[in-house]
Amino acid sequence: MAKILSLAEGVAELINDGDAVALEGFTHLIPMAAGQEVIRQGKRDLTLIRMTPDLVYDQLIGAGCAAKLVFSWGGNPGVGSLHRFRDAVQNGWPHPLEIEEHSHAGMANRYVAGASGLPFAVLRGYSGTDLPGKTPTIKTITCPFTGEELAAVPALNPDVTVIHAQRADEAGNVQLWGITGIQKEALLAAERSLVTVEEIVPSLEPVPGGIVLPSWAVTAVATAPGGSRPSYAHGYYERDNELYKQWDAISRDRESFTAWLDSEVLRTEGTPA
Amino acid sequence: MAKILSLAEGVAELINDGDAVALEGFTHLIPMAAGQEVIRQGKRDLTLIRMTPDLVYDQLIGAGCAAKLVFSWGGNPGVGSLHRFRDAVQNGWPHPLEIEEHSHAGMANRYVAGASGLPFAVLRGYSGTDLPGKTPTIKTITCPFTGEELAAVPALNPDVTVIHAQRADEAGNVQLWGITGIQKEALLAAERSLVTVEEIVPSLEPVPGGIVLPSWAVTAVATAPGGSRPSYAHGYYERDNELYKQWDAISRDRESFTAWLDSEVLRTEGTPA
Amino acid sequence: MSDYTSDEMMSVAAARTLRDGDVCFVGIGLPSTAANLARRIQAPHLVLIYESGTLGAKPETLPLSIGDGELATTADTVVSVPEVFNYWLQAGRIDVGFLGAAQLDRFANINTTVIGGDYADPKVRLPGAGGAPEIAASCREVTIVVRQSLRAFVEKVDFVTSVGFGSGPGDRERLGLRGGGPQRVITDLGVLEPDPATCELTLTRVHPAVTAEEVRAATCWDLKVAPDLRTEPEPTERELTVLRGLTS
Amino acid sequence: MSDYTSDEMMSVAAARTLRDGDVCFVGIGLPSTAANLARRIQAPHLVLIYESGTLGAKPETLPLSIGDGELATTADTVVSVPEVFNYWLQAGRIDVGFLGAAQLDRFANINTTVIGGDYADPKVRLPGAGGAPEIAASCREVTIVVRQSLRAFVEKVDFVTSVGFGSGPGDRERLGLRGGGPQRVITDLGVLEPDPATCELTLTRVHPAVTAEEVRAATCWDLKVAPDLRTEPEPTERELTVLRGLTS
Repeated sequence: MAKILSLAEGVAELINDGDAVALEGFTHLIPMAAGQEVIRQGKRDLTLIRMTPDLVYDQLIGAGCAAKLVFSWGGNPGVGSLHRFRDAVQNGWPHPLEIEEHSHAGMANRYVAGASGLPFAVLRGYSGTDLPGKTPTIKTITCPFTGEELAAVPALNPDVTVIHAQRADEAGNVQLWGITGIQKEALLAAERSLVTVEEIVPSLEPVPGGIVLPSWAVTAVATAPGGSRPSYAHGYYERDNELYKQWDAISRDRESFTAWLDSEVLRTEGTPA
Repeated sequence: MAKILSLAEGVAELINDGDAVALEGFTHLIPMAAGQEVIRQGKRDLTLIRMTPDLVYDQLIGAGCAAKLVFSWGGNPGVGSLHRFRDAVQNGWPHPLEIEEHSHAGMANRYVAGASGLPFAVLRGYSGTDLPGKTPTIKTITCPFTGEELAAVPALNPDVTVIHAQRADEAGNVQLWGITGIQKEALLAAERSLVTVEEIVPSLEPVPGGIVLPSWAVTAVATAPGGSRPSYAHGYYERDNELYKQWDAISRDRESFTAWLDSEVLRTEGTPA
Repeated sequence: MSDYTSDEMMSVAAARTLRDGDVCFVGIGLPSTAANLARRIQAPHLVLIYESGTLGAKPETLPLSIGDGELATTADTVVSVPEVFNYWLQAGRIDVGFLGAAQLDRFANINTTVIGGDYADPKVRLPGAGGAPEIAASCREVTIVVRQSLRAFVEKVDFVTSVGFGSGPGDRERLGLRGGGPQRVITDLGVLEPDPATCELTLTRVHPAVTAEEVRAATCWDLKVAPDLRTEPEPTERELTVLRGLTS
Repeated sequence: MSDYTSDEMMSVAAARTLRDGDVCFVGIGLPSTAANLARRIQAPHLVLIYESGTLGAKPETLPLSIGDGELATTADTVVSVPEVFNYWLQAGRIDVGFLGAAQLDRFANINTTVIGGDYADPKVRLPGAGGAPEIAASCREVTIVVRQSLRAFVEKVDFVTSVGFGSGPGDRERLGLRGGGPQRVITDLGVLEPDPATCELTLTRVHPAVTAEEVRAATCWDLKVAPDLRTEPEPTERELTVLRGLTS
């Protein structure tokens, strides 16, 4: 059964230096508060796994928490570049960042394999692109029935997956709805899991389009109201598109980023920016 | 966009003699009325695909529609044997029935591969059992990353899949809820599809746990109220457990089955037994 | 103590093996009866998973099929059939799988496919595999519930539908089966458990008023008897009352 | 006719290529603008699919990301990310995929990964692949929308993120790519289409007041011009009004 912890306790207990960590949420329900708590606790040498690094990993990379990034699309959606990600790859600041690069279809299927207890997944992908030459975790496999060649990618099994959800009940059952993305697969693929939620309620009313992750499949739940801002929580608050646009200026140079980090993350206690 | 047809038109237009046909629905929403319409139209030499043949295929097999059965569990759930299936396998009545036998996990993954446009699926399955020796569509495959050996099964891509759902809207979008089983995968894996529904409504209200199959992914929709009896339609009517038990006596010998077929299927017009 | 049948004793003995909080993959019939009994006695937080995709079902009455409507309405969540097999069973999230058997051998290999003749022309065609091969492969442990008879407890099963311990120690590892395999066979006469060294099913408990010789006489192979053979306690009044409420 | 910008002309030209009833896999930015414009003009039954899993989204306003809340609330159904890629894209159910590009070559191969230097130490690190490689592989046809410049229309892309026609005829088949590949490139200057024989991108239309020489001057390779070069009609008042309503 999932333990109910504070966000600080959850991050401290579940995430260790050097862990492979997936903070997932596809555009919706991005676990921003958890990411900033990881920064505050000074976690280091993390392998960060995420389809769309987004602001959450731009912040973690800029803050020096990451040794490696496993990803498929590293931009600021609808705005442009992730400057801290670019600075790390292009200039090694604040230190070099190893990358393992896939496509969305590849990453999604890697999580599916991880959640399924399989060592690899098969897809029609990557064929003819330059990715297999740069990413050793892309191989080919031959269909034993038709002889066709397809792509094979290894399962993703993070040490810890962190997701944000709308709510949980007091027993630790987690409910999310709207765009549910890759969260179920990312959570089930992981050894341990931390779910931040907008609120804990006495019982979960069924919601159209909602999914439930049973308490016994979750390690810990922590309340973090507003915990995905400036991403959004369907039914609670909307995406703060302005803040996504402002991030471009905040993150563009090291000084303004460092000032932001200092004032908005390091000097606060669990309050998302 | 899905065409709205009568059940008789749908079966006549979509199902040809010799087709590979999947009538799916895992315990819930079994397309019984469609199966009986197939019998009435005298379709022959069908390859019948279904995880749990259940009463619907016991009837089709006994009526002589099937040349081959692809399946994973051929019993009367909670009651015992499927006597028409047994009589066909053990005694070749009304004619010999070729079988291709898998496990549930294998069949489910074969549909997933079919729906995904992949030629095969990988699973941890069959290892050590006698099934691979009898079923040529079970092979092994080696993980290109870990060297582990796993099972490989070919995609299922029926010529036609038939499912039953609670309702559709006038544009042909289909909605089902409750136990949704394998219906989405079976439908998407097929070349053509026919969905019988309890009713056609002006628009689909979202339902917790419900799934929607968009009209443009469906070939035809036909109303068939009560079309899954004695199986059930969640929210419409319950499973007729007594009729499942009575089927044991009806189907046990050829004479009582033939009498039932004559009075309940052949002499009726689209009214499920 | 009221009178009780040997089938009732079997259900009670099976139910007692479940621990509170276990996640249990339940087949229909005796396994479902035992699991639902346990949930009302010593294991109120038992998580019942049916292969139709209902996770955490809490049925008031015993379902006839693994997909009765009540399983969906009382479940914590309902998932698709591929998901229940891939994300939940195959991934190793299930503590206990319950299986039945038409035939069983000394290494707890199970046949539910064909009896007699050969596969292409069998004497009796049984329903087949269903979810059993992967339940037997992937659950942390497996409990088999089956009435004991010479017809069922055979020297060699006619067809291996689901693997117990194959031909003995090391086979599960060689076959890549990640679950622990059958840890007990509950019958209407007693309880058999695999010997830790040889994996051979050994009689460890008899039901009240049953002798080891009676069990051996209902077994085709030379059934070993544990030196510390115990007697399973009789059903309690509470167990019988709840069981009869469920099955009536 | 009011004044309009070359970007507006590009969006209008892209929108005009969509047929009513098409199922369209939409990326954010210009593709989303074009698809939402088409849905309000000639293609009211256009089905919009965003990679976040929203099937049949009908947004009132243009989303900033591919996962804005309005896409979910207006969709016919929302599916998981693995499902949208496996059951819908990979299976070949999408008529038209829209892609952008940082670099593009004469065979419509696309780079959105790195520019300059080498992969391990690039001059400019771009966002990467996202859904593009499989959109390029699997959609029945692909429309590329990109501003025309010497920086973007290069002799050879620095990195092949998504395949157009590889190195020419037969390559898509050899690579096992089942979709038809790029059928048009819409730029702010005109429209390029692959030559049916050579697969090489050829200028088939110019936008009003643009000359073929201007387009050739904004292309690194020796861009071929179709003998029957036509001029794309100017945006109508209706197209401009709707477009400006969407983007304001």
